[in-house]
Amino acid sequence: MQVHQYDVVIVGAGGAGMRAAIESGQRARTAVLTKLYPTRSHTGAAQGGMCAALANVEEDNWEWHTFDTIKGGDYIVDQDAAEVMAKEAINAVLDLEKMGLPFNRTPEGKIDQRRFGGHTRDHGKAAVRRACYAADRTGHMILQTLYQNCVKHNVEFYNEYYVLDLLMVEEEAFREDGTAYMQKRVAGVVSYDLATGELHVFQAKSVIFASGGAGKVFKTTSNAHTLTGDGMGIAFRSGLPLEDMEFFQFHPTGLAGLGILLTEGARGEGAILRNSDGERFMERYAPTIKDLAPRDIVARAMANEVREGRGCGPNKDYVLLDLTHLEPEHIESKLPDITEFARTYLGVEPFTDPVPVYPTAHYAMGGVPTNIETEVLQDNNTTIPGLFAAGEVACVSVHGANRLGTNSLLDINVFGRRAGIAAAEYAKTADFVELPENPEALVTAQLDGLLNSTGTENVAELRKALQEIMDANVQVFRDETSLKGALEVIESLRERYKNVSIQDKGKRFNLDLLEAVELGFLLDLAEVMTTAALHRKESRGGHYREDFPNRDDENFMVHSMSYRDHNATTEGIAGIRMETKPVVFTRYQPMERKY
Amino acid sequence: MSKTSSGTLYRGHEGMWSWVGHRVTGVVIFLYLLVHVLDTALVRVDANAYNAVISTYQTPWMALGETGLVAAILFHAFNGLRLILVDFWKQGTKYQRQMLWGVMILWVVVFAGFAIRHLSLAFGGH
Amino acid sequence: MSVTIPAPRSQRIDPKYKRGPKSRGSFEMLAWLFMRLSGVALIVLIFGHLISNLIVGDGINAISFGFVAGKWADPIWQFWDLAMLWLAMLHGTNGVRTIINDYAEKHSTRAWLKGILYVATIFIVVLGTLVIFTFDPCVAGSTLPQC
Amino acid sequence: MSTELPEPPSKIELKAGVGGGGEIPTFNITLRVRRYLPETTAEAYWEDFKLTMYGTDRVLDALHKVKWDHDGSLSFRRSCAHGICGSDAMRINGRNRLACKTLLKDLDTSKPITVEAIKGLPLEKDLIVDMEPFFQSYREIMPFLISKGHEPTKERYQSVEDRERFDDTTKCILCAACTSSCPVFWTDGQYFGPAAIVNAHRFIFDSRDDAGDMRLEILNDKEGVWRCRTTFNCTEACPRGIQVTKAIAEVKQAILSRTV
Ligand SMILES: Cc1cc2nc3c(=O)[nH]c(=O)nc-3n(C[C@H](O)[C@H](O)[C@H](O)COP(=O)(O)OP(=O)(O)OC[C@H]3O[C@@H](n4cnc5c(N)ncnc54)[C@H](O)[C@@H]3O)c2cc1C
Ligand code: HEM
Ligand code: SF4
Ligand code: F3S
Ligand code: FES
Repeated sequence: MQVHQYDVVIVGAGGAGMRAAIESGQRARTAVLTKLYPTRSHTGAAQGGMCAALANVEEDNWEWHTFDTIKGGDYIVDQDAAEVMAKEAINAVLDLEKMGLPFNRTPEGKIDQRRFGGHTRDHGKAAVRRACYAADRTGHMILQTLYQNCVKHNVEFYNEYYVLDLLMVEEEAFREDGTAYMQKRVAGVVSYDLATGELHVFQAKSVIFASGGAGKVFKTTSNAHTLTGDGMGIAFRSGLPLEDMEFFQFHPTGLAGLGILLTEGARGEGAILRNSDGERFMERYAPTIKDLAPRDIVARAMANEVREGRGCGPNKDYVLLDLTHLEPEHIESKLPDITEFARTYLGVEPFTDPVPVYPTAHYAMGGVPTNIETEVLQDNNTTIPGLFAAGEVACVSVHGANRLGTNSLLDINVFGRRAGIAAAEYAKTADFVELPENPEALVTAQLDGLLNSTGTENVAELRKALQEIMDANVQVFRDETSLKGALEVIESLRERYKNVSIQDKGKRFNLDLLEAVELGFLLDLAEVMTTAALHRKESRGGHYREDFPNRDDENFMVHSMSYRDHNATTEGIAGIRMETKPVVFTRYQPMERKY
Repeated sequence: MSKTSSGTLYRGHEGMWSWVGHRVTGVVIFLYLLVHVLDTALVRVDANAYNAVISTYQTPWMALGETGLVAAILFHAFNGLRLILVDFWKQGTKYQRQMLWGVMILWVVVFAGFAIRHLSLAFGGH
Repeated sequence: MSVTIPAPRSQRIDPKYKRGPKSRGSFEMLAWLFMRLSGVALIVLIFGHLISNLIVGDGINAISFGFVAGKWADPIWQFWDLAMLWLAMLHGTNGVRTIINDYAEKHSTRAWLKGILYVATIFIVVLGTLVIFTFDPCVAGSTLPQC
Repeated sequence: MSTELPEPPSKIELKAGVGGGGEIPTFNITLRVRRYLPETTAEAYWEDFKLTMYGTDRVLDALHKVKWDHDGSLSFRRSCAHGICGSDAMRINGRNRLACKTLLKDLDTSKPITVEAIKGLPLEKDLIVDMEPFFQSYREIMPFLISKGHEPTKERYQSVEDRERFDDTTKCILCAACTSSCPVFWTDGQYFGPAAIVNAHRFIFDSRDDAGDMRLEILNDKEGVWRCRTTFNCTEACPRGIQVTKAIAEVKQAILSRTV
């Protein structure tokens, strides 16, 4: 084991992590630990754009953007956070441009902007061109530009270092009213060097979590194989709450069976959805806007068609995205990526044949709770000195129950930057917290347990079973029965997980071992998501309960906070405590979410 | 020192194989040139000796060798032109493959012409 | 486990991949440019050479001491062959130099091979040049009428 | 949004087989993997796996099948699974490809499909190589925007044409398929390699950048652009369809016109 000391340690080198590193690297000694080479992070997969009210092409302002974000999130958005994000969006985009990001340009040479779902002029009057973009590769360009600037500023990367544990100490402290409580303080992290199999402990004054999403809980997902929610899992195991985990966004058009995303732009350009009868079924679900209805509505309609037997393909498990009535040149110029994906991955020629699609798990709205300074909360009002989180792993919460397209690339830049500055500033005044004795003990025990296990269970098999039950029972439609069914399976899988063994016993590049560790996080998160979903007896945004199809502001206009607690039981699940956190309102009152 | 991957031969495309050809022919021509200058230098020493050496060039076996050498020179020369076009012509990289087919065709035609003439001279004798 | 393996990656880059000091000037660029320019010139020179020696008249069978003497009586052919000698040798030498740089990995092997190459080149170029300039049709064994 | 289109019909006849029912085609393959497990054997060796694969499975799916169902020790990098992260460049049937972008049915499945690590970088385990030298070359060409003068308060302006000038080379995902397919790079590993040049190109031809000269100077090195022998392996290998050799040619020209 080796011990390193840094002022700031950043976990994850996606958009959020590297944006933070650029700030913190110039202010304090910073190390970035990442399980992937930075440029492999999934931020690179984002296509559509990043929005900011630049008003480069038409009238716009950040206040409208704030409103759209709040309404899009079905009013369970913390409005102070949404304001910060919309306001800082403009500089976030300009900063990226100054760092060299090659945005598409208007004829006058300014950053070009385009329309995107849910972004409107003057509180919903009409669609507005707010998304700044670089072809259909906006995320790729952001990731590359941020990495380039990290190279420029000599940021220290520890590539292929898996962070597996967060080191915290607890000390007694007193609130203003005199009550005592246990204050957590961050001491560092424990990481596993993939190349050598050695553990490295990083002692740090500040730690920023920027480890991305958890889409691999589901089978059909647009997320990478490596997005296994490690950050959320580690936080949860360390006794920190997870906020709003029931809200997961399903994007309507993923390539069937694969989940690879086909951007919303396709339907914007006129593509339509059809079922096995060749029927344009969205006419029945949303008679006016049809195929351009919001993501959650379209996704549910698709799932319903399949459920009622009108799915296509050998297993009747997908519907079709039809572009055949469009001009080939038009498709080629506007949607080159779609056509390439369909051709490469399904062997379907979109000019002549409809493309098989099905909703795909896309984005975790929930995560590690933070305030607008990106400080992580250990409960509703107590922050943990030195611990920060930003990006998809965090929940500030700007996305509420449903994230608007292009708001996530914005989120990672705005809050990534804030986290970098805050962490470095904190490190300037703070002292190191002493490492606990045997800081690596927990991880060693876990890894040795897996390496020496003589069990009979297979990691891939368990993961498959988990993903399948999550797709079947916790996807766009949920009700008490399906959720309870899922929980039952998850519990049995957790039991079986204790008995897994792995084949690779070596120290070098032992990905077999790490897949087993990742499965542990997935199981924990699946349990939390499902329990939280069971607990929220209403429908809101991405969370749709068939047994409670309406939004219930009276009882559920609150964030959910799930804690690991061995003495508690929630919805019959031992070990989870469910609390709530009030939503922050500034100036927008909840209204019905109508488009 | 850590090792790099061995394993199969890389299956490149036309570009790679034409480069291999260019390199091999370049070396062959170079080696021939060294010898050729030496034998020609005999003209400075002794006319009979030069004639004796040159007459070995006129035997059928050497004629075949000469033919091979000319084949190498022709390929190297035409492909060299292609490379120059790849470097300096704006569309060069786009049409490199077509140009390689052009090189091959030109090569076959010119070489056939040469071979017929040369071999008939060499084998036809006086 | 008996095999000991060096720790991979972690900032440690195999010396094989460590680039030496930056080269000064633009030698490689000039060499590259020379390959192209001399290539074009060589096409004319070599094709002319081949045609006059192997194609026209009796071709290979006509070549003899007298043939050479006849050619070099003309200063144009003298210049032609001189240019061809120099350009081909420099072109070929530079070509082989790059090949040595590519495949000889050890510094000392590289130095040796290149040393041999340069010595050979200088020898051949000097020899060839002397032969062309000091050519004497009446060298020993000559049967030419003018002698 | 853009063009007004006639309303598509609410119902169409689907081609047979599209609507539903039918079978997913399956086929058998032999996956021949170049294994290297330095902790157990000193030498690399070939291992065959017989697998049954489905419809649109890719080489990556076959590798996953081996890892998940047969031999967990088989190691390879991958993440996004759709060709945008650049993790899984490898030699498939002798040529560099991304495993996640290579459909099995596009390969000749009657013969074994060979899979081996990319060439020219230190081999660590199975299909994993040390990428550090590759990234080192990338870092050496100063891959970031450098501009003189004052930071503008708003964005810098750039015309649509100026933006288009370097569009092709912005697509690079640093997968190393190009560099590790280059015969010159295989020789001694000192050559900067096509990927580094591509990324230099991206900045040299960006109208907002002021350090083009410095990058040209760097690439005028003995290990720089002049080592490229235009073998086009890089262009053929690039999964993003970047015209790599063309970019290299453009950098050569830029160096020439700068010095001459
Ligand atoms: C296909 C697709 C398209 C999208 N399109 C858009 C769009 O158009 N607009 C938009 O706004 N948003 C879009 N999104 C969402 C957005 O891209 C992501 O939410 C965002 O990029 C997340 O960034 P991040 O920095 O939080 O995480 P990531 O980019 O996922 O990075 C996570 C980082 O954490 C590291 N890491 C993870 N676990 C560990 C560990 N245990 N130890 C060490 N390191 C670890 C990883 O190595 C990685 O570097 C899209 C998402 C997808 C999947
Ligand atoms: C006939 C006209 C010729 C032309 C047009 C020509 C053209 C070229 C060009 C353009 C190159 C550079 C290739 C590169 O940089 O990738 C080259 C390389 C080379 N040439 Fe020639 N050449 C000719 C004749 C010769 C002759 C007569 C010799 C031998 C003496 C020769 C030997 C070589 C060698 C050894 C190389 C190096 C090959 C390599 O690096 O792969 N060439 N030639
Ligand atoms: S140029 Fe192409 S092949 Fe080379 S690293 Fe970039 S994406 Fe990969
Ligand atoms: S493969 Fe290598 S030789 Fe040049 S054209 Fe590409 S860099
Ligand atoms: S897995 Fe990302 S490129 Fe293949």
